Amino acid sequence: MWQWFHKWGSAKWFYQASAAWSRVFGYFALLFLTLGLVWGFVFAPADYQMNHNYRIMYLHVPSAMLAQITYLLIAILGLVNLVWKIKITPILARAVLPFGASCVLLALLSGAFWGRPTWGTYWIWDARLTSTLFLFFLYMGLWACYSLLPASMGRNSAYKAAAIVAIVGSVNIPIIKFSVEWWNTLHQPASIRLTQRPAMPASMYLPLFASIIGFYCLMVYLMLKRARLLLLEDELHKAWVKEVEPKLVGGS
Amino acid sequence: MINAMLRREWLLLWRRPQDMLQPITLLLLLILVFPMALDLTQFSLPSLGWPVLLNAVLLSLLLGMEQLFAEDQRTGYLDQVRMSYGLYAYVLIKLVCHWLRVWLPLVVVLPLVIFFYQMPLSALPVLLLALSLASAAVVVFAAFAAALTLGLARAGMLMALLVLPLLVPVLVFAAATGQAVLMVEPWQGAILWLAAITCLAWSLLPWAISSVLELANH
Amino acid sequence: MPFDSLAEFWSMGGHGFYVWTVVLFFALLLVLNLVSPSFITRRIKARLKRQQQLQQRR
Amino acid sequence: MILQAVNLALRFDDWQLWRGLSFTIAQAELVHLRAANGRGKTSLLRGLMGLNHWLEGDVRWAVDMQAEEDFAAKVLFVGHKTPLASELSVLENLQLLQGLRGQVSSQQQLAATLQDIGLQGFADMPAKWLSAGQSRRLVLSQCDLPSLRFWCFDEPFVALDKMYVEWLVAKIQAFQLSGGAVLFTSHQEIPGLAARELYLD
Repeated sequence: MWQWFHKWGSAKWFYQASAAWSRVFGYFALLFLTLGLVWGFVFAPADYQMNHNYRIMYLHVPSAMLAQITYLLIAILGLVNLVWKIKITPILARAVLPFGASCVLLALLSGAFWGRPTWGTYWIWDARLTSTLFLFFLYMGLWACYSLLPASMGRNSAYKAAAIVAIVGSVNIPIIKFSVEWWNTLHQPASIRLTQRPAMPASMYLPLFASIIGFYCLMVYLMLKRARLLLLEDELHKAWVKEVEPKLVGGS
Repeated sequence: MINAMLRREWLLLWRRPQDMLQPITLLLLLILVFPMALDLTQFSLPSLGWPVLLNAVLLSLLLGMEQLFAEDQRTGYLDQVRMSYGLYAYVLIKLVCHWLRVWLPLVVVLPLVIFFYQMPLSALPVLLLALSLASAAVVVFAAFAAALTLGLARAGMLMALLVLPLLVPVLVFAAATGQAVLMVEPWQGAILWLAAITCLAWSLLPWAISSVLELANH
Repeated sequence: MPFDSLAEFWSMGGHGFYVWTVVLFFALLLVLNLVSPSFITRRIKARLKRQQQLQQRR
Repeated sequence: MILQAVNLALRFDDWQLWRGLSFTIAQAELVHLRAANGRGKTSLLRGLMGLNHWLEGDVRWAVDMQAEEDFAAKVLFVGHKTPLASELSVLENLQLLQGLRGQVSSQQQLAATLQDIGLQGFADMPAKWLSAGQSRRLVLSQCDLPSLRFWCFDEPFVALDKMYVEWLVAKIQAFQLSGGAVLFTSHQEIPGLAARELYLD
C-alpha cells in the first residue's frame, strides 16, 4: 500500500504509465460518446409530446454533472496535495481545469438553448442556471490562480495556494446552490421552474448513461493528456526527462 | 506578543482616519447617485434602498482591500510576525480591526440610507444586525483574496473574480432579511442563515488566510 | 427510428436551430480541448530552443 | 551549537542556484556570509529564518531554540526592510518590536535605548519622519534584548554613518563575548570584525 502511494510521487513513473492509460480512456471516451450521442440524437424516440428538443439533454446533463464533479475532483486533488504532498496531484488538478470550465460553458449554453423553446427565453434566473453561472466564475478564479500566482510566490507555493482556493470554493458550492434556491423561491413565479421530468423509458435513458460514461472517460483522457505535458514542462530540467524523452530534450 | 500586535492594529485604526473614510465616501456617493438613474414614478424607493446599499457595500469594501496585508509585507512586519507567534493570531487581529474600520462608518451610513430611501425607521435594528454580519463576511472573504494576490500587480480584478461568487450566499440572505423586515414578515430565518455563513467563514477562513500568507517567499 | 427522412432529422421537429447549435458548440469545445495540449508542447519547445541558443552563445 | 545546516539547496522552480551547502554556527561565533550579487544570500538568510520555501534541505536549531516562543525570544533577524509602522511614534514602534519577542521594558529602559541609538527627544515623532539610518538604528536597537542568542543580519551596515557602524561593531563584539552568535552579510569591509567567512557558490 505504502509503496503504491510512493509510486505516485515519482514523476517518471507517472509519465511512463499514464501514456497507456490515457490511450485506453481515449478509446473508451470515443466509444461511449459515439454510442450515446448517435443513439440519443438519431435513434432515441421523440418525447411524448413529439418533441425533439429534449435531445439537448444528452449533452446538457453530462456536462452539468461533470462541471460539478470536476470542481470537486480539483478540490480533492488539492487536499491530497496539501496533506500528503504528492507531486503529481496539483498538475492533475491544473490539467483537468480547462475540461471542467468547458463543461460549465456547455451546460450553460445548452441550458439556454433548451430553455428558449421550453420557457420562451434564453436566460431565466432559475436556481440551477444561476448557480452554474457562479460555478463558472469559480472556475475562472481558480484558473487565474494557476496562471498568475506562480509569478508572485513561485510554482510550488502557487499550487498549494490554488489548492486552498479550490477547497474553499468546493465548501462554498453547496452553500451557493442552497442560497440561490432560497432566493429563487422568493422571487420566481413557480410556473417556469425546471420541475421533475416525466419518467423516461429505457430507450431514452440508456443513451444518456452511455453519454455520461463517455464524458467521464473524456475527462480522464484529457486530464492525463494535459498532465503529462504539464509535468514535462514543470520538470524539464530533471534528469528523467532526458531519459524518457531523448528526442525532445537531448536533440541539439 | 499578542498584546503588542493588538495594540499596534488598534492604534493604527485611529491613526489612519483616511482608511476609514475612503470606502465610506464611495459608498455614500454610490447610494446618493443611484436614484438619479431611476424614474421615481415607476420604482419605489423603500424597496430599492436595501439592495442598493448591499451592492454598494460589496463594491466599496472590496475596493482597496488588496492593500490589507501589502504594507505589512512591504515593511517586513509580516516576516517578524511569521518568525514570532505565527500568523493565525495576526490574521485574526487584523481582521477584527479592519472589520471595525468598515463597520463604524456603516453605522453612520445606514440611518442616512433609511432617510434618503424613505424606509421605516423601525427596520433599523434588524438591518444594522444584518449589515454587521454581512460586512464581517465580506471582510473575511476579501482578506482571503488579498492574501492570495499579495505581491501581484493589479490584483483588483482577480480579487473581484475570486470574492464575488463566494459572496453570493451572503448577499442573498442579507437581502432576504431586509426584504422580510420591510414587508413586516418573519425575518429570523434568513438572518440565522446569514449568521451561520458568517460564523463558518470566520471559523475556517482565518486558517486559510494564514496558510496562504505562510506560502509567500519574498 | 423516430425520423422518417433526413430533412426531418435536420429540422428536429422545428427545434433544429437549438439542437444543432448545442451540438456544434460541443464539437467546438471538444476540438479546443483536444488541440490545446499542443500549445503546451509548443511552449516547451520554445523554451528548450531558447535555452539552447543561450548555451551556444556562451 | 546554535544551528546546523545540512545539504541546503536554493531552487527557484527551474533555476537551481546552488546545492550541497552545509555549515554549522557555534556559540560565540561570528560568520560573514559572502557571495556575489544575485547568488541568493538574502534567500539563504530568509530561508534559515523559515521565510523562504525556495531553500531546501535541513536546518537544525539548538534544542532550546526550537519551540516557537523560544525562537522568537532568542533569534533576531534584521533584513533589508524596516518593520516600522509609519503612523506610530518612535516609542510605540520600539515597544512593538520588543513586544513581538515577548519583552516588556520599563520607561527608563526605553529611554535608555533611545538614548543609545541617538533618538532621544524623538520618542513621540511618527516613524515616517525618520531617516533611513535612524529607522535602521531603531530596528537594530532590539539587539540589546537580553534573551537573544543569535543575530541574523542582512546588510546591517547599510545606511549607518561611521559612528553607528562602530556602535554596531561594538555591539556585535560584546554579544560575541557573552556567547552569542552572529551571521551577517556585508559588502563593505568592516574594520575590527574578525569573522569566519562563508562563501556561497
